[in-house]
Amino acid sequence: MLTAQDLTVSRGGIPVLESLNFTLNDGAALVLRGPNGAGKTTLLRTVAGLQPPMQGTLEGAGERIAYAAHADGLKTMLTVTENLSFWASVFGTSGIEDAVQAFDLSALRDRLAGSLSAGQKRRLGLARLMVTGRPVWVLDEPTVSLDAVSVGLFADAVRAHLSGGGSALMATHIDLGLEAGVLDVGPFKARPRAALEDEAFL
Amino acid sequence: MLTAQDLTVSRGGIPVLESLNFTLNDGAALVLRGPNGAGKTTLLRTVAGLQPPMQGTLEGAGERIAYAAHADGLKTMLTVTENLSFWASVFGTSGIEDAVQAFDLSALRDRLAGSLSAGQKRRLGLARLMVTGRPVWVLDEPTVSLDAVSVGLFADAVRAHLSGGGSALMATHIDLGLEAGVLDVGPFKARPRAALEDEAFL
Amino acid sequence: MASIWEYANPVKFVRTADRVLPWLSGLSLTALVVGLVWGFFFTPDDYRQGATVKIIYLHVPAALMAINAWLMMLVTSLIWIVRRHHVSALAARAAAPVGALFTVIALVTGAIWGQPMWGTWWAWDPRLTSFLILFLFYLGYMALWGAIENDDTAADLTSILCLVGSVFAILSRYAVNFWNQGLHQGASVMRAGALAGDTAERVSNVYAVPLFICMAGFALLFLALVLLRTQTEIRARRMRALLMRERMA
Amino acid sequence: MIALLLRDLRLAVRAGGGFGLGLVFFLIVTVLVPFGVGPQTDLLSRIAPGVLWVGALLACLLSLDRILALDWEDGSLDLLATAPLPMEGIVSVKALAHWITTGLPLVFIAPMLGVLLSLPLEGYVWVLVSLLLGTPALSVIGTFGAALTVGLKRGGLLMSLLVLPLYVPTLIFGAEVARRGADGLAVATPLAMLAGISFGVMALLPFASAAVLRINLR
Amino acid sequence: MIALLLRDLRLAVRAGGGFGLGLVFFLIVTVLVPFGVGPQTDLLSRIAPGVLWVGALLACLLSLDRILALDWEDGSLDLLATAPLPMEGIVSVKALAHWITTGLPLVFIAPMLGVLLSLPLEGYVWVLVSLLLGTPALSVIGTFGAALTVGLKRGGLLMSLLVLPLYVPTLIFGAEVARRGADGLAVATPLAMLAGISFGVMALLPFASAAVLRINLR
Amino acid sequence: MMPELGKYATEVLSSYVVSLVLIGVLVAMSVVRARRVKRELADVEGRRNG
Ligand code: HEM
Ligand SMILES: Nc1ncnc2c1ncn2[C@@H]1O[C@H](COP(=O)(O)OP(=O)(O)OP(=O)(O)O)[C@@H](O)[C@H]1O
Ligand SMILES: Nc1ncnc2c1ncn2[C@@H]1O[C@H](COP(=O)(O)OP(=O)(O)OP(=O)(O)O)[C@@H](O)[C@H]1O
Ligand SMILES: [Mg+2]
Ligand SMILES: [Mg+2]
Repeated sequence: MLTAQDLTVSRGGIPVLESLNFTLNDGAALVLRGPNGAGKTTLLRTVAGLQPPMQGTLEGAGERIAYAAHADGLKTMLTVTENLSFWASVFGTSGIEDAVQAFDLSALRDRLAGSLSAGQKRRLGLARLMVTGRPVWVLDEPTVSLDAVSVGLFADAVRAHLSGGGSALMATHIDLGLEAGVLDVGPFKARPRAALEDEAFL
Repeated sequence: MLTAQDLTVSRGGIPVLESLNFTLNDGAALVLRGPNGAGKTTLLRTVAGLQPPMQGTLEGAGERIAYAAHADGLKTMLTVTENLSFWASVFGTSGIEDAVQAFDLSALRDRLAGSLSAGQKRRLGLARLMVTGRPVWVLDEPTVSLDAVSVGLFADAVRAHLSGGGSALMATHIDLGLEAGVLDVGPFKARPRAALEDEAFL
Repeated sequence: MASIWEYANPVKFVRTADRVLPWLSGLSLTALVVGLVWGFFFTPDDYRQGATVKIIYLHVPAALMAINAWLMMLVTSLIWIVRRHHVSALAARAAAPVGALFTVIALVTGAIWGQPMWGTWWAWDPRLTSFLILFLFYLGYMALWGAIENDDTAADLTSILCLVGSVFAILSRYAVNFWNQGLHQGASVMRAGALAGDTAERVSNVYAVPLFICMAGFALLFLALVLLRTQTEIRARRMRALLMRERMA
Repeated sequence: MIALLLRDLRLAVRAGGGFGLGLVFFLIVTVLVPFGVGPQTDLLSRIAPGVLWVGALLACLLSLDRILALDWEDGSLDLLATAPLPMEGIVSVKALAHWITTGLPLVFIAPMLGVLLSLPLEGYVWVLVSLLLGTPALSVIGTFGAALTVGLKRGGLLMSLLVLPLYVPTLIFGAEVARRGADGLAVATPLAMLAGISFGVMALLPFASAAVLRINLR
Repeated sequence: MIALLLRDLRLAVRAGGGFGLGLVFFLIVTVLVPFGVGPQTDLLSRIAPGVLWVGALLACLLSLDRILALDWEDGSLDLLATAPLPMEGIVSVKALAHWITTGLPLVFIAPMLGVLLSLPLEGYVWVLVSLLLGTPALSVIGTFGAALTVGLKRGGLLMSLLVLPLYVPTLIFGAEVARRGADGLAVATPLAMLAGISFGVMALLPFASAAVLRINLR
Repeated sequence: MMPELGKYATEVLSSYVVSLVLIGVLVAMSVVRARRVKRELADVEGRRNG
């Protein structure tokens, strides 16, 4: 279970979203919505532990999180298999077969990641989630560049992950056809104020 | 008017799409559809003149084209205004005001492009099209990362461009609500054969 | 009479090469064996240089061919740029490692020779230095071929590099000459051929005949190697084209 | 065209833009040499002109991959290629911007670093003149190297290898001018050669660079 | 951890991976120096050990920004940070990979380049020993510099500036060993100091690098 | 019937050995690659025709 209490997240020292409270149960998915620039990416980075929250607490995050960002972290000079195996051994799991199958990458196995099309790259980036073996997926606009079929593959992968007891938190502008809770971040826009570190000077 | 006749496009020396014939009239829009890896990006790059066609002819392209790719070509250390003005003077047009208004960038004017959110960056990238003053827009997945409101802004901008006599050719996986022709590239998948340069060796 | 350009057809070239290669390699082997054995076993020591003079049979032909190989690459590059014959580009590619090898041989034998004659392995003599620069050109040229995936792009870029590089190689030659006058022998081989006078540096007749045979041997070896490697490049390219077609079927 | 020059200059001076990269590298080389070869003044003053030239050349070499690689990575080079600018103009402007942000500062800081290496008094003016004449050639040749390798993922290694032999004539004549100047000898011949190389290269090489860049972009 | 090392080594040897970048740069420096300072053998042989050390150091410095910057740019560093690996391990492995792909080749090619600079015969073994002992320190210190500047867009300039003073002690003792060895003097004291620096730095600096990297990532 | 090389025996012999070895290596590499490519090409063509 992932719980955020009274969370305030900031970017460039300035609070972006504040007083966020949400709970993500095992087996459930939560979709973040909000206009461009609302602060979804900032929130997801905070949950993934890449930046500290400005205020409030996060429970059940840390080592349980697998994060997929705008950038896929693919090495263009490694093949699809090499990219996946690397992450599998970093996360101490074995077997990339499931991931390859789930995202229909078998035909591309020995291609360099750099020579894939935009959507193929994205599929590879998402397949990485499956080899981490982590229960909480944190996803930033996962379906960018994907066609309808691939979006379906992705939705299936998420569903399988949920039914295995995992959970997913994602920001997206499109509808995936998942039974997921929706959190509109709009209302949590932070009041303008100075960065916390600066308050000593006020 | 943009006309493609018996066009074959290739990537990495291999033909991807072949025997394409289409005409794009002034004032009209054409949407390319096709699954990931079908060859939409390759076709658009060819139309934009970034790579030569493998066979066939293109008329009305060249200097009439404004191209927007997956990568926005933004300089992260320049502000929004500076980025736009640069392209305006490269293309010899003046006035970036319309573009700023059309993509709702006024509030972000003096922000560095690097500090924008994904969607804001994309809006800036699209605004660049308006300052080129070129009649044919060639767009590769223009709505990636955009929220519903911004997609609306973009659709309005395209509509205005069309009614001004311009035309647009774009690849996208979502529906923009434009009155546009649709070209499914699926049926034009190239028969397997060697690259033209290699034919001397066969 | 068929035009010479017909040999620019890859298939025809491969067939012709197959026919010529045995003769060429046999000839070059004969010349090399005769020249080197003659030079090594049947020429006297030089009164000044002692037995080291025998190095000349390797050093001079290698040095000559190192330069000639670059010239050949320059010509074939030009042909590729102007007439876009694939064989021409591939021949340039095939010649580069051979030229680089001859450069290395000239450098190494020169360095070994330098130790007894000048008391040092290496000196920044103009001729030595320009050979080092030539070697760098070879390295860069081969590295560029290797770094680019698309064959035709690679051919275009390396041809331009070869042209620009040639201009700069000549410039360097003058620069280096100006920079340091040097220890190295003058080019007396050519004069020796004419048996002109008895200047101190003239390569005497005893050495000249086997030397010329070795030079012929190196030249033939170069030709044979380039032909063989060009043939290989053509076949490799044909294979890639066929495989591509198969993969997509 | 001017817009492109201004943009490049502006980018160079913005935070992280790499203005001063060459300068700092130049500084590093000249500061490290005494640590490496030892502190004897006579030795240092003999090698000073050469070290300054080699340092300047390395500083140029090091900053070459910024000329085109950044624009390639973020896609602006593609967009520039579709813009109504001739390719020859683009590469010339890029070389000019590189020279203004890298070569020119080197020229001005060289005399200061000469002090660290006990450069003889007569040497200062000739070091300055030779660098002023030679650095434009370094930028233009470097742009050719950058254009050759632009498509290749971080072609930095390859570029250095390709550019190195092309730099040799410039270095020899440039250092010769500086060295002869420092020793009080006549400098006319190498100076003429240096100028010849510089202008020749500026007049002709942009065509080669543009051709190469066009091939690489397609 | 081993997977990370293997990946880094594999990436380094793939096309464009930058393996040999340091090597080529080392070659460039040693080849260019004679063109700069002139061809006199006696002068060259006096400065040879110093030039070799400065060259090796510059070659290391130049390849530092590949240690972390590439992984930062494509997002893998973020992903690695969320992976179950200790940060100290990550930076140590990165330093090790850098040494294997840059430092070690330098050590082996140094004697060959010594020939070009007419290094005295007695010098060879000491140049080799001092580089073998010193280059690991250069990699570890460099990783610290890379970690300090990783967030900054092309922090190359800043990194060089930061790392330069940190490199000075290693350079001084390393070059001293090589120089004394070449002159046939006793080398025990500088050798002991060099070894001390190397092992001290390897034992302690990774903790600092990890701390710095953690701060930079958040 | 080895000729008397005097005090320069090492130099002369090592130049001959180094050069011949270098040439041998390149020739061997070229021939091996030529054979391999020829064989592989024959394979591919055989598959196509039969
Ligand atoms: C280490 C590098 C050396 C290089 C790159 C080098 C290069 C060359 C070249 C290019 C030639 C052909 C010149 C021509 O025929 O026009 C040549 C010829 C020759 N070299 Fe060297 N050389 C080197 C060292 C030496 C040394 C150390 C010696 C002996 C002391 C030597 C003795 C000769 C002789 C006798 C010839 C024939 C000159 C003639 O009569 O044409 N070389 N060398
Ligand atoms: N360095 C900075 N200084 C000031 N504001 C910043 C800085 N960096 C980002 N911002 C702002 O923080 C806000 C939150 O950005 P974030 O990337 O989290 O948005 P998002 O919800 O992910 O948007 P999108 O849907 O476009 O990806 C944006 O308005 C952005 O402009
Ligand atoms: N160097 C290469 N060698 C072989 N195939 C390649 C190479 N580069 C790209 N391809 C293939 O060419 C095809 C066309 O790619 P392209 O980027 O045009 O697709 P796309 O329609 O834009 O897909 P997407 O919707 O995912 O962006 C893809 O199948 C891709 O894998
Ligand atoms: Mg976002
Ligand atoms: Mg695409």
